[in-house]
Amino acid sequence: MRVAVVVFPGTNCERDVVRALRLLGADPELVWHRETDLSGFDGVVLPGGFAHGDALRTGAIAALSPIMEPVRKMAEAGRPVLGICNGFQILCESGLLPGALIPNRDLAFICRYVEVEVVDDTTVLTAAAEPGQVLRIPLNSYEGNWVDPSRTGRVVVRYRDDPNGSQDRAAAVANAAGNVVGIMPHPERATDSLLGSEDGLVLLEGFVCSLQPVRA
Amino acid sequence: MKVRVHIERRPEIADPEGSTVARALSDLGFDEVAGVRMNRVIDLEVEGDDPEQVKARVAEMCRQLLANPVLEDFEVEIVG
Amino acid sequence: MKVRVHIERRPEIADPEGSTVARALSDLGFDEVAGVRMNRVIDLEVEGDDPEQVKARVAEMCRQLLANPVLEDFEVEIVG
Amino acid sequence: MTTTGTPVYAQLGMTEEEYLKVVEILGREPRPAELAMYSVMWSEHCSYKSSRAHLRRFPTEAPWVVVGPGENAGVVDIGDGWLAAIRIESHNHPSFVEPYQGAATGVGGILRDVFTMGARPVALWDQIRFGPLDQPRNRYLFGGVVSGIAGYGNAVGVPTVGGEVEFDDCYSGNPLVNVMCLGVLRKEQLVLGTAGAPGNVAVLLGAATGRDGIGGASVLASASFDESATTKRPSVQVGDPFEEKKLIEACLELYEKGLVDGIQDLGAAGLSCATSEPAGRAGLGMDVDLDRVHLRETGMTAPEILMSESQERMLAFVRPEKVDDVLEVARRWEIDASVIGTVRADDRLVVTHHGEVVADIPAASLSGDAPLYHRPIARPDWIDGLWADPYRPGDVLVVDTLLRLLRHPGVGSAAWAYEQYDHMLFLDTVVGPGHDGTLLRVEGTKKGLAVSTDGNGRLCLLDPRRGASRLVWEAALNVAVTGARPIAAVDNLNLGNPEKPEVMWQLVEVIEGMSEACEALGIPVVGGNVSLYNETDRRDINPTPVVGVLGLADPMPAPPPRLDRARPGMEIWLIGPEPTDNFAGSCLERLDGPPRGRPTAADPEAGRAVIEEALRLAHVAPVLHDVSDGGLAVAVAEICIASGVGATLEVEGTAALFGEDPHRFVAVVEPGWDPPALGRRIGAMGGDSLVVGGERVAVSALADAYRNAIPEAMRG
Ligand SMILES: Nc1ncnc2c1ncn2[C@@H]1O[C@H](COP(=O)(O)OP(=O)(O)O)[C@@H](O)[C@H]1O
Ligand SMILES: [Mg+2]
Repeated sequence: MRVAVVVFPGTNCERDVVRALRLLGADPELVWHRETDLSGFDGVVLPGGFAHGDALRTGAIAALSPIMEPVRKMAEAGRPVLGICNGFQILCESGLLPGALIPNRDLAFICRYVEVEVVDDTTVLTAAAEPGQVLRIPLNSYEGNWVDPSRTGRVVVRYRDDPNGSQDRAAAVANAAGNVVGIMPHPERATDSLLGSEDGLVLLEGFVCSLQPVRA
Repeated sequence: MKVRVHIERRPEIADPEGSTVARALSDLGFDEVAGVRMNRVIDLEVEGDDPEQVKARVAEMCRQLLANPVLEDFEVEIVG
Repeated sequence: MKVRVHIERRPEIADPEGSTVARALSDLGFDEVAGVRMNRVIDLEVEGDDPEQVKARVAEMCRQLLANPVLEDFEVEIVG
Repeated sequence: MTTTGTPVYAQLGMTEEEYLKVVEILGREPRPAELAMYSVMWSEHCSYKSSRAHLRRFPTEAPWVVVGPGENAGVVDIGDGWLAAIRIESHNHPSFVEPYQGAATGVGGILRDVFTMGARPVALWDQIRFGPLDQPRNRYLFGGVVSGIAGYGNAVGVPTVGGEVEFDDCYSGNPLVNVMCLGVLRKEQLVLGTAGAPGNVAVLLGAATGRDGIGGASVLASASFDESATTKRPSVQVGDPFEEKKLIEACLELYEKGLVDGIQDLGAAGLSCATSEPAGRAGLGMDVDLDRVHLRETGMTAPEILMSESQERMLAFVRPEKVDDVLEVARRWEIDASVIGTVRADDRLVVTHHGEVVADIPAASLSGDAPLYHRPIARPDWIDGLWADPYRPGDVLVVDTLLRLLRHPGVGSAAWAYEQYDHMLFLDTVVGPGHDGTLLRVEGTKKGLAVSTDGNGRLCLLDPRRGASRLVWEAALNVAVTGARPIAAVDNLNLGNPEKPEVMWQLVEVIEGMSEACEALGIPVVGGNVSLYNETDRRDINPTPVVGVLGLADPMPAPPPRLDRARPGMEIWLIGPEPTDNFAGSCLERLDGPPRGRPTAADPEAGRAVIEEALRLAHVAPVLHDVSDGGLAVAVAEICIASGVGATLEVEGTAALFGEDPHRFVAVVEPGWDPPALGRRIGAMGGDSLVVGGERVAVSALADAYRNAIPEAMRG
C-alpha cells in the first residue's frame, strides 16, 4: 500500500510519519511539493511542521502548491487523505476541509499529551477505533483552534478538556464522505510505549486499512 | 506603485490575539479600552502604471492567497 | 471612540515573512510584485470624549505594550 | 582618521594599541573595510582575548574525541560509525535588547554551529536566567525569551528537550540566555570549517545580507550595558527559522553527496569571520567579490557587508567542477546561492567591491594575531567575610519549608516554559524535560545519548572553583541516572567585566574547578563559549558557568528510569555519602536571604563510586533521581508528583532533608532487590500523601505548589 507523504519547504514531521506508517506495514514515500502527479499512490498524508514558515496564515501558501492538484483529485476519487497538524491546516486552507485554524485561545504554543475521544468511526482515520474510545496523544501546535462558521465540518475526534478553544472541542474533522480527515494532535507520536503512548496506532491503523483499493 | 491591503478578521470570528491584548491593557491600568481587534496590513510594491489595473491584480492576489474568505475580508488601496 | 493604530516594521529591519509572501506571489505568476512588507493594524474601542487625550493614552499603550520599539514604529489615528 | 573627535578605531571598540598592531601587521594604515574586519574579529566575543590564555587549562583529549575545541562544535565517537556533535552558545546581550529575536537568533546560531560539522541537529537545550518575576520587566523578558526559543526551535523542526530556568536579582539587568545543540552524524559525513585547496570556490548560501546587527553580537557582547545602551542599539537581527530549515536540509544533502570540501556558518562577525577563518585554518588566502553577495538592502558599503550579522547564511567551499551541482541543490531547496570568491594559494584575503580592492590582508591574522590579554587577577576581599558567616537554619517545619521551596519559580516545575517547546519531534525523546538528564535514542541503534546542563550562580559566587566543579559532578550524575556514561563536556562561562581583577579571578577559578572535575571523571571539554561583560550599571552578575555533560548509554536501558514510574509498595533508597549541615549556596538558604558560607567541595572518589552505582541501577530501578535543588525532600516530592503516589520517609533533620551536598541520588525499587553497597533504605511509596518527620502533606498539594510556581509568578 503506497502512501505519499508530502514534503513542503518547512515541513518537519515527515520522517516521523514515515517511521510510524512503516511500523504498520504501509509503504510510505516522501514526495516533494512541486510534484504534479500522485498516480500509483493509494493514499496521501500531509504531515506536520511549518510549511513556508507559516507565513501569512498557517497552511496558506502550501495550499497553492502544485502537489495540491493531485491531492484534490485523490480526495475526489474517494482515496484516503490525512492531514496532521500543519497538514490539517493546509487541508482547510485548500478548501478540502471546512473551516480554518486560528491561534490557540491562550496564545501559547502547546506541547503536551491530551486526551481525546473518538466520536465517529466512519472515516478513514477512525475506521479501526470504537466510538467513545479515549486516546492519549501529543498535541503540538500554536494554531490548533478550529473555527467553522459554516458549521458543515464533521467532528470525528474531540478533546476531553478544552486545550485551545477549538469549536465543538474538535480535534479531528472530516469531509462529508469521510475520506479526507484533518487531525490536530499527532497520532504518529503515540506509536511507542517507550515514548509514553501507543494510542495513536489505532488511528493510523484505520488509515492504513482504508488504503485498500476501492472496488470500481 | 505602493499598494496597501487591509485584511480584517470578520466580526463573527474569534480573535484570541485581540482578547489577550485587551486583557493585558486592562492589567496595565488602561481601563478605558472596551475592545481590541488585531488586523493585518500588507504593503506591496507593485510595478504598473494604471491604478485601476494594479488594484484589480492585487484584489486577485487577495482572493488567491492573501486573504482567507472563511475568516477575513480585504480592502485594496493605492497609497503612492 | 474608535482608534486605529498602525504598526510598521522599521525599514532596515528584516521581514522574512514578507519575503516569503513575495516569493509565493511570484510563484503564482504575479511577477509585478517587487516587494512585500507585513505590518499590523490594531483597532481599539476606547472610552473618552477628548480626542487629543484619547490619542495620548493610546500612544502610551503603544509604548508600553502594543508596539515593539526596537523593531517597529507606530502611528495613532482617531477613526470614529 | 577621526570623525567626531573620537578615532574611528575607538568607535569600533578598539584600543589604540590594538590599532597600532593592525598597522604593524599591514605595514600601513588600514582601509576602512580592513579596520572593520579587525575590529569585529578582535572583539572579546570573537577573539576571547581575555579568556583564551586560561581556557588552555581545560583537559581536551580522549581517545574518542574526533574534534575538540577550536571548530564550530565538538565531535565525539559514539561507536559503530556514529559521531555526536555538541556545542553551547550564549545570546545574553541580544536577548536583553529584544528578548524574542535575541533568543530566536541564539537558537539559529547554535544550530548552524552543529550542522556546519555535517551533523543533523537532533535536539536543543536552553539555560535561561532572569531577575525575579515580581518585576514586570523580568516577566516580559522571560516570556519573550521563551516564545523566541519556541518560535524558532519549533518552526525549524528541532525539538527543545531540556534546559534550566533560574531567577536571581543579579540577572535583572542582564538576563542569561544560553542554548545548546546536539547533532548526530555518520563518520564519513564529518565536514570541517576549512577552505580546502587553492582554486576552491566559495558559495554563499541562504538569506540575503542586510544591515542586521552591524557591530551587533560581537560588539554588543563585548561591552557593558549602561544608560546609553538603549539609544546606541545596532539594528536588531531577525531570525527566520523557515530559511534555516531549508538551509539545514540543503546542507545535509550537500554533505551526503560529498559536494563540499569545507563549510562555515556566518555568525558573529559575519563574512569577515566566515572567509578568514576557513582560509586561515587551511593556511591559504581568498579572493572575495562583494558585488556578488546577494543583498537585501541597497547602498550597503563594504564594511557593512563584511560586518553584517544577517542570520541563516553559510559559506561552502567547493571544487570548481562541483559548483553547478551545489547550485542545483540550493535551487531545489529554494534557497539563494551566490558564488562570491575563490581560494588563493597564498595567504592573502583580498576583498573587492565595485571593482576596487577594499581589503588585502593576511587571512590568518584576523584570528591568529588577535590580541591576547593577561588581565590582572585578584581574589575579592569580600569572600572571606561571606565564608565566615554561614547560614545555620536549625530545625524547620518540614511541610511548610517543602511547600515554600516547591513554590519558588527556580525550584518549581519548568513546564510553563517547556510545554511551549516541541520536545517530542523525531520520536527519539525517551526521557524528556521534567526529569534529570534528557535521554535520546539514536535511531537504528541500541544506543542512547543523554545530556544534562547545570549552572548555579550562588554556589559559584561563594566559591567559583568548588561551585564549577560541583556543576560538572552534578551534570555527570544527572546523565548517569538515565543509564549513560559521561563522555564529554561543554561549557558556557557567563561572567562579569573582565577588566575587574575580581572577575578575572572568578574566571580562572571556574576554569580550574571545571578542569579538576573533568579530569577526575576522565571526560574532555570539547567546546564552549565565553560571555563576559555581563554587568549592568557596574554590577556584575554572579559568576554563572553552565556545564553540559554528554553521556552514552550502550545499550540504552529500555525502559530507562523515569520520575513517573514509582508505584505503591516500592521501596525508597538513598545512595551516596551522608550530608553535612553546610547550606552555603542552597535553595533553603535562598529562602532566607543572600548566599553566604563556603560550599562543600566535591569528593572525586565518592563521586565516581556513586556514578558507577547509578549506571548499574539504571537497568534495574524504575526511578533514579539525583538530589540537588531543595535536597532530598524536594527530590522525593518530585517523584511523588510525577508518579501520583504518596510516600513515607524515615528521615529526619534539616540537613538530611534539605541539604544539597553533592553525589547523592534516590532510587525507587521493587522490594527484595539486591541492595547496593552505598545505599540505605529511607522509606516506601504508598498512599496519597507524603509523610515525613511526623508531618503529612497531600501529594495534590505538593503538585499544586510545584506546577503553579511559574504560572502564578507570571500572572504578576
Ligand atoms: N569556555 C570554553 N571552553 C572550551 N572551549 C571554548 C570555550 N569558549 C570557546 N571555546 C571554543 O573556542 C572556539 C571558538 O569559539 P567561537 O569563536 O565562539 O566560535 P563561533 O565563531 O563558532 O561562535 C569554539 O570551538 C569553542 O568551542
Ligand atoms: Mg561557528
